[in-house]
Amino acid sequence: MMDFSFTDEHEELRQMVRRFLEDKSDEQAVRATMTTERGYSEEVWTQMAEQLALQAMVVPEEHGGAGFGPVELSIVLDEMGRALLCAPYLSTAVLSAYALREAGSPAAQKDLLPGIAAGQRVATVALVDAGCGWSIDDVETRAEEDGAAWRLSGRKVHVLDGHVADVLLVVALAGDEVGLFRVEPGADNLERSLTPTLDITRKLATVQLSGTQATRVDGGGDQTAALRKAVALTTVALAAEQVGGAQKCLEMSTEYAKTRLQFGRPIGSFQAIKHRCADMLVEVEFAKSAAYHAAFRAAGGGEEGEILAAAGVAKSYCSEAYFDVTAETIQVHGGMGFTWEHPAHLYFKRARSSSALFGSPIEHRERLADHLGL
Amino acid sequence: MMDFSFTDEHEELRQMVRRFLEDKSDEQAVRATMTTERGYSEEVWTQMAEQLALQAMVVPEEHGGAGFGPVELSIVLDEMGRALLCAPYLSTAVLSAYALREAGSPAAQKDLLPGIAAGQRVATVALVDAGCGWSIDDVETRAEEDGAAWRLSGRKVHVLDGHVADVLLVVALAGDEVGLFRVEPGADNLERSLTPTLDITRKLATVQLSGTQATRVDGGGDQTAALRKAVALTTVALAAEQVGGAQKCLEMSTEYAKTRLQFGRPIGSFQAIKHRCADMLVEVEFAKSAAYHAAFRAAGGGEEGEILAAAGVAKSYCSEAYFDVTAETIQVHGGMGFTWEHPAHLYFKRARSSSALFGSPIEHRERLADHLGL
Amino acid sequence: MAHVEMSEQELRDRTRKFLRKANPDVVDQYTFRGAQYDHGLAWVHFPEGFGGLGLNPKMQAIVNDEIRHNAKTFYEDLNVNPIGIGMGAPVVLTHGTEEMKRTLLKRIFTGEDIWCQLFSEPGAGSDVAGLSSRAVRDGDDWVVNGQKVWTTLAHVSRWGMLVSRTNPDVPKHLGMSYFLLDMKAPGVEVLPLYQITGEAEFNEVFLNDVRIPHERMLGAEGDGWKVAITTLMNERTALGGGSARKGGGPIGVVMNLWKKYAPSHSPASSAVLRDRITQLYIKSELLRLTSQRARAAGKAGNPGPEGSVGKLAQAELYKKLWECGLDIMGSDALVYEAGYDLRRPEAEERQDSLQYAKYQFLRSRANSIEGGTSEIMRNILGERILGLPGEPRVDKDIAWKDVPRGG
Amino acid sequence: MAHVEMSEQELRDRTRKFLRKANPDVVDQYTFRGAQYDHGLAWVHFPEGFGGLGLNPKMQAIVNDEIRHNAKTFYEDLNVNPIGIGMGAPVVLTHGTEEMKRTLLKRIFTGEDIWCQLFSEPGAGSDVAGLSSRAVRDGDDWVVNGQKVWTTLAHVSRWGMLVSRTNPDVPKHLGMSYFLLDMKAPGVEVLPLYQITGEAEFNEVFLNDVRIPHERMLGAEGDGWKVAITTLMNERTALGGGSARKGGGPIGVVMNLWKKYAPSHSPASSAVLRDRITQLYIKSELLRLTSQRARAAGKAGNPGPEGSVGKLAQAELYKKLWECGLDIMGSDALVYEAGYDLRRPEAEERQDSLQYAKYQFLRSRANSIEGGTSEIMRNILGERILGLPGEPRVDKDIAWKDVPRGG
Repeated sequence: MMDFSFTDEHEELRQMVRRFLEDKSDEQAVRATMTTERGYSEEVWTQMAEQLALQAMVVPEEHGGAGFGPVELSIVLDEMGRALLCAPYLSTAVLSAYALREAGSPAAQKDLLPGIAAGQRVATVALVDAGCGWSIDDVETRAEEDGAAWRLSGRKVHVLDGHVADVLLVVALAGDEVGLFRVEPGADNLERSLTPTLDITRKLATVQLSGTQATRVDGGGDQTAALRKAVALTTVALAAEQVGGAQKCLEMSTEYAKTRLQFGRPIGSFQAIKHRCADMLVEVEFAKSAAYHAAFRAAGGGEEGEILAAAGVAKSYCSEAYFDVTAETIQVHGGMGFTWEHPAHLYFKRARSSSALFGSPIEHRERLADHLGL
Repeated sequence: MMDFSFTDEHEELRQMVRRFLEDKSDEQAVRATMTTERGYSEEVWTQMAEQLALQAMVVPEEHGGAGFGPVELSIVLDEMGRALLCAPYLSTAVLSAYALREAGSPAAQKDLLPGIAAGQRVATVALVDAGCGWSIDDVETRAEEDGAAWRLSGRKVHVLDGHVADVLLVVALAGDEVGLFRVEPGADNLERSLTPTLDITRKLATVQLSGTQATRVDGGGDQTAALRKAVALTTVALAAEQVGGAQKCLEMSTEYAKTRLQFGRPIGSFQAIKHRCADMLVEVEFAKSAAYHAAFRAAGGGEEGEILAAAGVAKSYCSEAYFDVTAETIQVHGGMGFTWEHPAHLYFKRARSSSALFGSPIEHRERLADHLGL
Repeated sequence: MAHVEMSEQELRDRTRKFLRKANPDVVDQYTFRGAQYDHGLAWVHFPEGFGGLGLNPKMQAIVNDEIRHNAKTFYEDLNVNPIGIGMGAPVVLTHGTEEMKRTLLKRIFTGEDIWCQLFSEPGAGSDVAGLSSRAVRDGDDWVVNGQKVWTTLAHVSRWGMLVSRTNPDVPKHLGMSYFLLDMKAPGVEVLPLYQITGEAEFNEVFLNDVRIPHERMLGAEGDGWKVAITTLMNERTALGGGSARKGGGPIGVVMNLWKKYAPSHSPASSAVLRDRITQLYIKSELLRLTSQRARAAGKAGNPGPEGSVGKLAQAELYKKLWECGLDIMGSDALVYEAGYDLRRPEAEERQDSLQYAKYQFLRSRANSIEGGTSEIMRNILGERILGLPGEPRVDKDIAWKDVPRGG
Repeated sequence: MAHVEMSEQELRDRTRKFLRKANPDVVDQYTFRGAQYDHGLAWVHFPEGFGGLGLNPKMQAIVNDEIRHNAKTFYEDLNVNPIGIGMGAPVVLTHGTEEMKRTLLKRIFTGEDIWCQLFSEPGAGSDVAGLSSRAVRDGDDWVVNGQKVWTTLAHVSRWGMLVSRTNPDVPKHLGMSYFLLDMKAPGVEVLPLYQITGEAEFNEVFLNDVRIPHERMLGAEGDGWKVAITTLMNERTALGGGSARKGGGPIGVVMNLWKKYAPSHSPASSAVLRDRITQLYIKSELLRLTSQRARAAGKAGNPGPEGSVGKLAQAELYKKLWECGLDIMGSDALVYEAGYDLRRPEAEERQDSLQYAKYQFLRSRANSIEGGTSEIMRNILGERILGLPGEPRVDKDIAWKDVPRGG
């Protein structure tokens, strides 16, 4: 039986991150940042690295990282989800860090991870091809050898922060091998364009590769398993981000239900609202169990299939719970919850979009069902 | 746009049937009858025929019937569902009458329909083979020609009132033709046994045919289409029965919520109960729309596919609505609703079982989706 | 009002005669509808001289039929002046002075004067009767201060129907009065209220020392709620009822999305989504059929519960429908083509565009809030239809000023 | 109670020594558990002389481990005397006289005296504190009249924990007293209460002029609710928490049903059912993990909301689980092999039988009612965990006799 409880160090980490984000990423800051094209504040990004070294969480110590694991990372993302932080953290410090850790060559790790850990680089992984799914097996972009270098051709979509990343890692097919390649942001025959997103607090880009020159940065051989694991670990972190947002929405709704008076009573004294909040609480508690179980499971290492299964449970359940909770948050707030000036819609859109990232809940359940032999 | 409204004659029919059933099939009568092996009262069955001629509803006039259609029949079943009547009505006056009307030879109709209309016979159709589905295409029982007669071999399950029916109609394969056959209740190599049912207000039987002698009673040729229509018309009637039960449960729940006091208030003044009743009301109203639209559609004749589709909508929606409403009825009644002495569980079991008769809601939706080209 | 006798045929002939004089395909909206008003064909159940003929309201359908048959152009009341025609005109007719009827009714029908309704306030949503904007008598005027919200069309309106508190010392329902507000009067400030889509369909209206002449009060002092409640009813029955066409409306859009995206899903996911869409199709059908039954029952003179059911059922169904629409799109749901520039609503997207479904997905979240939240609708179904007892009331029999309320 | 110091090892040794004297595989239940009691190993947190050693309650686990390791036979408290051990013994220890402790506690632990709890009444379900059975003082006795319901084990019980109203002139919570009822006393009539399954797990208990000596009152007159509430709490936390084993419990049964029936479904139906089962698997897992977190949090001394969440979540989940189980069976769900002869519960069916799932389908309908309805649990979550305000109370500060109530 796995022990779930957080240590005092975990609690300190959480408080430290929360204080930082309450200071640097309050609602006003989020609204100011989300409407910029860059989509994040370089100043806050730098402070995050210099003061808290958050970008270094899962980077190994020999590469200038903190050498923490999925549990600590989940605590950080839980708080970032709560604060709706607008930053290239998921792309850089989670997805790229994991991808390089799992699939990167020693040279590439040595070259790239320190900059990521230090917050000097914004990195991302271009995974999904236009019209394709999120599975590594769905990758279509091709890599052709060209002397010492490679040339990539394909159209990558939904690339996290792909419009600003200075380290652009591309998953592509070299023959029948899945490989990880790096494209220089200034390379010829490279087009990057910002995607207009449903959730404007997280930026996505389209990356057009037309025989674009690239260097191969993986350890050699087929990287399917390594990249699948990197993506699974990323979804575990994303599930924690969803939990943080859901918890915040539950608190907003409860607070509003206590203070909003109609018919001479707080609306939270009406069972219609009270019981809705109780059901939200159940969903949030279940989501916490899912997200943190997956994190502890991943941290504990052990059987690969079990880690992927726990990640699937977390991504599928937390996605739907986060969506339900944000939808109910709008309803509990009534007309106010439907306005632009109230933050409810920002969480609602974040919830809907994070549910589509890295595959839908149905797809995750389908894989889980296979794993369970159903 | 189809006109839905009932005529005054329809209302009179409803009132007449309701008065009869309030008198002959109150809760006490239901409880007394459901525990008998026969499963119905011959006396009430006879009175139903002599005083109201209910068994004659859809029997053509030239065979001693009333020549009514699906709408009038639905009104009757609506009331029977409300009263939880224990009687071989669905088997005799609906399924068998429709089967003979759609698939029976002129001779068989002349021979059998008058007795059905007069309430002198209990008839049923043995459709489902053991381990098979409800579709006509799933039939496995075989009919072999044996001189002038036929011999049937197979195991029929879930045969409505099959343990008492004196007219036993069997759907069987003659070569590659689906035919309708009649087996004498006293025939050799015929075993009929009562099935212990989840819903003891409706009796089912297993019929074992081992080279049992039979006569062919259909009009010749493959009867798949004719029998499919007969079954569809039966499900339309069954949907109305479900509506009647659901409406009655809504009334029971509302009445209880008005009179049951806890914390010094009627429980119906708590939104938890009030809003549950409101949601039950919505389901009941939707179910009425589904059941009566299907009945009017069937009565209006017209395109076969449209009738089958409307029947599928009705059976699938009314089954689930009836189940939800009965489950909520137990919850609204609290501990009392869970006791044997309270009728809630009788409706709950009727709802669950009627949902499985003639195919599950999922199966009906699957056929509907095909029809819609989804 | 006792109805004058006129046969359908007579009304048809009268309409045809009128159409020979005024042709909507030739003259402009104001001219045509002005003439229609003068011929008593605007709202035939109104008295003669005020755009009507004192006929049974049902007979208006005949007039509209004739116009549709004889001209390409047809002006829908809902596009011309929805609130003015739906709520303004009846209120003026019932409670207005002769002069108001003479000067206001025609311009309402032609659309020269757009009207809006100023009921909801930040502190009074579901509990509209708890509103706290104050009107204080000063000589021949009333001086109004307060804030209104969710005011459709306020930014283009000439007149507003305002309910304000004139007596805080009596229970809330008894202390309000109903005013006709000149939206151009000093102290009336209209600001756009942007919503989840970035659009501002609605407005906030701030009232600072706005003076309203006493004769612009409709109904007696303190009768504001009685006057308002009728118009509120109109609003609710206007919502809900689904699509007229089988398989039409939102479910049609979602089914088309499915035809486009089905191949992009795995067989297993397809089967799951397909069953969900089929369930949504069934509910859409039953919403349509239930409101059809409601209308039939209405005609038969015994309106059943089906009507009030529609608003609740449609709000909850449409949210689920558009959620399913986005699930069908898969990753394409990450994209929002239109962006969120804060703006006034523009012409609707084409129904077959992805953007349309995504816009509806966001917009539909308000369905269970606007015009009565789903919670309020469940109260109404439970109490008015099923006859369940109300909650203990803490605000019923005490002076409004003593009822606890937020900021 | 201050805990005596004793090391785990010392307790282990003491248990081993005791087991050498008394072997459960040889002697009968009463003898063995009698000896266990005399050695202070029954409930180690009880004082010496009353079956305990004044240790920390957690240390009981060590004793049970040792017994399990050293003998084949292990008597589960829940099978021996669930209510007596779970609620009776603590109440006697806290509120009983020295004589009660001496004469009752040991027989509770051995199971010689089965106990039951007489709280609920036909008119007092969710609102237990509204109960109306009356106890009137008569000399040294109290004379009790009324009816109790949902009384587990009453038909085999020697003693009942009875709460009855001794003062109707004060608010409901203040007018009850707590009695120890001799179930063999004249005027106590126990009748089986049959339920949806045809079984009678519970009883109705009728009390007609039953005399209880005053010294059998536990706690002071009027303190009945305070005394009872503690035991009620035990009951609720006992429910909920799901299965200890991953994929165990109901979801395991349902998944096995699926393996059996999957081939009988069309590919499309299979995909739909498969997704539903997977969702139920996920929720079962999360119920298990959430109660695990609750226990961890409890150990860590900061019990979070996870605990109270379990009861609500499990009740609603299990209903859905067994509904799905029957959907998996298709037409086989029409059959109920066991029939409904009215009877006392018998040994459970084998988990792999269809009948087991069908029985659970029916039985699970009570999950959201017994031990606190899901509505009450949502109130508790909303008010005690989230801190939302209560409803306006009409029964709080008035005499019980003036509170409206049914029959």
